[in-house]
Amino acid sequence: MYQLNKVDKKFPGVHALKAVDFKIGRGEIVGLVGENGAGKSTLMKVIYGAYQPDGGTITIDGKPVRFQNPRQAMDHGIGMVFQEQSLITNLTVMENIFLGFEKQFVRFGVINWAAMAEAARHQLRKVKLAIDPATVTSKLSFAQRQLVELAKVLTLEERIEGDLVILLDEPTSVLAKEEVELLFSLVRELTSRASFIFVSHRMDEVLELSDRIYVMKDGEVVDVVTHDEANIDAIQHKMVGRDVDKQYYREQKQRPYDQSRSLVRFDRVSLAGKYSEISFDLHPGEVLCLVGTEGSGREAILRTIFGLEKPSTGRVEVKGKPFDRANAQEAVARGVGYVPRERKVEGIVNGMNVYENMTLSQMGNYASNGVLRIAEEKALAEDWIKRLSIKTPDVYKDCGGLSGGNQQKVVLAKWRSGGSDIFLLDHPTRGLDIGAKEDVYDMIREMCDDGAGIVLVADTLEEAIGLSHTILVLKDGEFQKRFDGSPGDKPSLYDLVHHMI
Amino acid sequence: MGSRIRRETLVKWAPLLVLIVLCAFFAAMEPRFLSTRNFARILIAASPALMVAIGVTFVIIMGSIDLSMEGTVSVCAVAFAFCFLWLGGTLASWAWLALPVAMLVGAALGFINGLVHVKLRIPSFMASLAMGFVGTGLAMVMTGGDRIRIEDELFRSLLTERFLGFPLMVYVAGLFLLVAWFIQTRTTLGRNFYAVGGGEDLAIASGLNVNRVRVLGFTLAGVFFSVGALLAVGRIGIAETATGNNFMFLSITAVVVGGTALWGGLGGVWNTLVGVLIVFVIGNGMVVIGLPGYVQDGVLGILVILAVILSTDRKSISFVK
Amino acid sequence: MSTFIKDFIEKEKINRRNFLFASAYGLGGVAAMGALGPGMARAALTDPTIAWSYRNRTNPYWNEIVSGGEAFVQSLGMSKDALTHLINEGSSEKSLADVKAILAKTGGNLALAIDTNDAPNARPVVEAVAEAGAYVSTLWNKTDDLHPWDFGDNYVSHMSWSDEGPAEQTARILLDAMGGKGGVVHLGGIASNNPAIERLNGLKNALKDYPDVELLAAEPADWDTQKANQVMSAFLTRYGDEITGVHCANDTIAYGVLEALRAEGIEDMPIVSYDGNPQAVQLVSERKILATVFTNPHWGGGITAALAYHAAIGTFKPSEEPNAHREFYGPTIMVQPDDALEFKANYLDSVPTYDWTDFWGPSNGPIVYK
Amino acid sequence: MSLEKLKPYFPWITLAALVLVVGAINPSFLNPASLVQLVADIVPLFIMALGMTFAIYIGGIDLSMQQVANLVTVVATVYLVQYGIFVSLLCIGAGFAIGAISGWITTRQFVPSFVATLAMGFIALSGARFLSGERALSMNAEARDASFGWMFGNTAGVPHELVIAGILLAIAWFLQTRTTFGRALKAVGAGELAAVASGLKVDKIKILAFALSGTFAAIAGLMFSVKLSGGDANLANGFLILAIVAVLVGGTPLTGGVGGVINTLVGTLIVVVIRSAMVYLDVDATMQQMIFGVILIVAIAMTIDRSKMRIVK
Repeated sequence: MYQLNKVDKKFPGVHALKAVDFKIGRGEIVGLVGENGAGKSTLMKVIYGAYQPDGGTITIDGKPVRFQNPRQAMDHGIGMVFQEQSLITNLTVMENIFLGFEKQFVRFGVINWAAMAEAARHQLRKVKLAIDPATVTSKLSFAQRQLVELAKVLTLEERIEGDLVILLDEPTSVLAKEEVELLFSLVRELTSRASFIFVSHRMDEVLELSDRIYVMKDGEVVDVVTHDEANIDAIQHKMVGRDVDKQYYREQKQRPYDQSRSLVRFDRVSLAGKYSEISFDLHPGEVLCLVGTEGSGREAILRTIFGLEKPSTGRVEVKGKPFDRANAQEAVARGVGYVPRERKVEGIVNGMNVYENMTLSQMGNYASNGVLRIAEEKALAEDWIKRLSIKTPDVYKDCGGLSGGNQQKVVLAKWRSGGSDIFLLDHPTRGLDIGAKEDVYDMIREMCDDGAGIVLVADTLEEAIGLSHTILVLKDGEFQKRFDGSPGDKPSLYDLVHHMI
Repeated sequence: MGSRIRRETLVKWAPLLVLIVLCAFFAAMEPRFLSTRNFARILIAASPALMVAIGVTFVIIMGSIDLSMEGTVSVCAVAFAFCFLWLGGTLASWAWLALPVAMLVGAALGFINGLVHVKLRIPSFMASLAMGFVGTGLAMVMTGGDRIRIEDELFRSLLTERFLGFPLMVYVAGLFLLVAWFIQTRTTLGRNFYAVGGGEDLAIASGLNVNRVRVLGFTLAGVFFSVGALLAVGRIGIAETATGNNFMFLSITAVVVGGTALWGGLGGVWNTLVGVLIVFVIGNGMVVIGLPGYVQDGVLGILVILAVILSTDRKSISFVK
Repeated sequence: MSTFIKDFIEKEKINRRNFLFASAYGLGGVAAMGALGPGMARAALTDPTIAWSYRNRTNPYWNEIVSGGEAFVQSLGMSKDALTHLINEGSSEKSLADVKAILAKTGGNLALAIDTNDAPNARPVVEAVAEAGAYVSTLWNKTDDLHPWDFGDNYVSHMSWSDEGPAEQTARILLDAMGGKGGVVHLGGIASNNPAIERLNGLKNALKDYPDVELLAAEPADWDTQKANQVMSAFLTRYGDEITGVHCANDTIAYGVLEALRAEGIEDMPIVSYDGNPQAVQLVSERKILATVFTNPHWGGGITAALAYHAAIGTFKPSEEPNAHREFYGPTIMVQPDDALEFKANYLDSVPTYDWTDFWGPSNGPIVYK
Repeated sequence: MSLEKLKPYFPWITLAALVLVVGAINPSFLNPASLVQLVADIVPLFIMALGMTFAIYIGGIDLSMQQVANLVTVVATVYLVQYGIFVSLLCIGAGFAIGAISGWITTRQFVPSFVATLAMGFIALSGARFLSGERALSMNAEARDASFGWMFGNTAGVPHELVIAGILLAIAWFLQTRTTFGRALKAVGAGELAAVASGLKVDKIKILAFALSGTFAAIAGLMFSVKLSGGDANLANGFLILAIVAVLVGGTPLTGGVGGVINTLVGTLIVVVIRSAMVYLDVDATMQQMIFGVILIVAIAMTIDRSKMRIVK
């Protein structure tokens, strides 16, 4: 029904899409996978009208169409659920759902709120969300917002004749496992009304949900596989053009840690409303993984170690003594490095170049009496660019212009070069392609070998299991269970999930 | 959760509380403060500023800022005066047409302001600041520096005719306040201001024509500036280049004091009403209780800071610039 | 009361006579210089640019000043566009920068009339002009330690007005109208401006003779109509019926006061003001204002430019003039209801044609420092 | 050279174009001596714009600068005889303190700098009016010449004001580009959250930035006061808007983290050239403000680098 024929898109210096053929049938769920830079996002933008192709044609039911903007694509039944939360948080749910399409409720210039609320309730029923449409969006949970987004796209159903194509861009990235299941069952149900294009970095989810999977590499579709014949290894091979090592998580490099010393000690620590009575020790060379759903207290623990939150009771020791005044400066001075989930907002400074970002947390080491030794900074940056093979033309490149993986490497280089030996990694591989992920895993092992302790909040459970020496399972801020993760003796997915929910 | 909701409620009503506390304080210091006649005086002084502040409120809700009000008010006042006198000089003649003409002039200036901002992609702070220069300059060119008196008794009845102790201009301002409230809550445009202020790129992704909303926002602000200009002329009976003086900092201070966030998406016209009243009650109260002139600026500064601190939800924002 | 005006016109007539002498002297001066050759004439300029630097165009007072400057330029047979305007918008910094710019542009071939916006700004302006060899006459603002005779010929003259006396006279008119009892409020100019201080002092001096009148309050209204309107409103709240008279530092303030009273339905409050703007004179004739003081800004604006110009072209040599001709007070005329219409007809409706070489005729004696 | 590469030089190109246009119409504008004089005269404005750069560079604004300068003119005039040259310390201390308080109110009390600094300005104005006794004061000429005579005059044809401006510019430039403080400013302006997460003392840096803008305002006020040999509560009026305009035209946008003190130098020069061009080109007095506004729009449209701005607000 919806079809792309030999679609081409070029940007200055980049051939982003090379004669891509793509089609999706009525009620079908099509997966789209590929490494970062493979052309997935360009393809999606062409589909929902943000980009116009340079060559090739787009047809719907055989009729050629051309979209100048997303609005026109919507008018043809193509909607997009964005990766980043795309709801405007200061508006009510119903306003978000009908944003840009309020006209239907307007009589003589006046909005009929009752009518809009009724229509919104109708949409929310489609996604099985029982909330008051007049609720302000900021009061909703992330999962609820994701569903509202879906409901918003589903308004297309009423608005246009014909079939719907809905793009789901990384819809699960902020969802916990059970919420993902909920979303998937919903999507399957909705195939009676719409087709879906599903884009995700989580290969297992793509495999689980999709009827067919398009594999992209270097702007081309390199393979199309059906649900039944799909195989993770084969797809990953196609994506990266090489075998993905069985030892993806570098388990062979996992060494026992030094039990004699403690880097971070939590002794019955509580933070009101976030977590309670948490105790653990982080040792040199250890990867300690906090596992739990969104809101289980994982992030709050990281933020406590970094001095951004002050615990209400209990004792936190970093390198043997508690903070005098809990703040980030003191944590950094004690050798704590924080790799935040919001890489572009908290990790790097968009607008500063590579060396400026690398020394940001440790300017004191590159300054005499407050005067910077810029030559040394550059030397440091060049050194780490080589060591981590960061892809950047030079040290003067604005970090905002680097790819996600390279940005993450800059963040890690910042802390490692500054001599940090306690790392707080919050979703360190989020949004990275496989190659970049593997680089991060390598780095984690290296850091352990150097005697650093790592507290990890992983992107997936597999990652958590694969990487960690120790796993703490949390639920609603309460400690549930501790697992030991020595190589060959790792807990199973089921073990963890059992305690999480 | 309970404490959070209570704090939210407190923060939401803080500006009004500040206003009440201020009134109570001034009344305690000087009982005559608390009289209908004095409130009428405060409202007369506040009415033009309220109109200007409401205009800029819409722009601030969008996350932009409009600093062109001084120029726009002057041009509208002068254009109104010329047109009014030319058409007969009394509302009983065709000269009433000068009222819509002035509003059209305001709309046109706001429209140009919006176009400069959106089409030339100049941040609104700079675009509107420069447009303010243009406006003041234009008023100067139009008048050559002269003042134009509007003596028409019918027009001046805005000030001289009273109903329930308040002059007509207060009711006119109240009417336009309701119009603004209506626009804010019941029209697509009003809601779209909040959408743009809440997340511009998200609004674009939802298919909203953000540039159009922006230009319309500045145009609407221009219309309210012109209403402010009309009331200012009604109050003094003089239209001149200086009619717009002092409105810029005054109106933006009032908007912020009322609890509308400068980063957009929050607040509204009722907040602005409270903010304008706070500023004018302070101004009136300080003279009424007889503070020396040189202290008044400083006290105003301190009270403004306090009012903003009280009406800010510190927990919900990570930083402020 | 029209004696004020009669006196003034009388004075003018006498001055006309003086003017004949003056112009004869002027012509003689030019001729003499011609005879003395270029060596002497170098001190003078030929065909200098004539400029007026002032605060803004939104105040009728400055418009009158400028109209005088233009009238003077026209009297030289040039179009009125020949007068260069420098507007400082209330910024001393811009005032000085503009002067420097025009000095550079003209290479010092300049006759400048200026109000420097703020008293401290006068010294750097005068110094810059003197250094460039141009000629300047100042109006209103200068510090007391700055004198034209310290700069040879280049700082030609300074004219100001002693407002204390006239303000005291208007105050007496006001206090008499109040029946010598009750309460009076004063709305002043920008507090640090000299005229604002003097005008308030005038009121205070008069009050000494009226023990039954209380000065309820004095607040600055910054020469601004809207601000005056607000301050008067607040006064009405604070003092209510206690206020039986209003003393305004200038006409623009009085307009705001009148409107504040009008909003309250008060029509018969005795008010006096200052400056003698046309609108105010009209209001005086309608007895809405009891008195205002006309300072003849048209003449002031013209003569200040004329002094600078004629000194520049060598019509007279400032350093040979007595100090009384280099620092002097401008004329003041009291305008009251009975003579307001007559005054208006003579001075405002048809602006008298002044003789711009009668430099000191209508002036009001040398400036006295306290 | 591509357009991309030229972008950082747009302010310079705009300046050069303006100078050439004015010079072509009225060649006397290009007289070197008068150009030097022209530049020397705007030094107080430039110093104020330099200070404003710090506030805008971190994404804020400082509207108190004009009133700080007003206060300083009064302080300098009143206490000159008593303290001699050390009155400068008093002035600078006052500017620093007022700026720091503004910064504290902004960062710790979450009052937007637009309002916080405006209100602090009112407080400074009150102080100036009180201290001056609501009069225009003039400096004791001997004390002025003894303590601050060195500020003005020429050495080898170079006005001393220019030397002072040059030194301050060098200090500001050094602070911005070569010190940890300057780097931290950039980080705060471009990505405040990342700066927090890197362990920078963000609040302290912001407060210092406002304190610096206050300090520069005080220096500007002091110079202006000495130049005019007096002080009153309105003396520095007219500086504020021009200083903001100078910073913005130079290409330091209000979003922060971009631009810097060199941009401000260019911006100030552009503003001054536009302003004096009005005099040189005999622009009708009533038209000047309107034309200034229009040229400003054109200048800003040409100078700002939009590539760093994701959204234009």
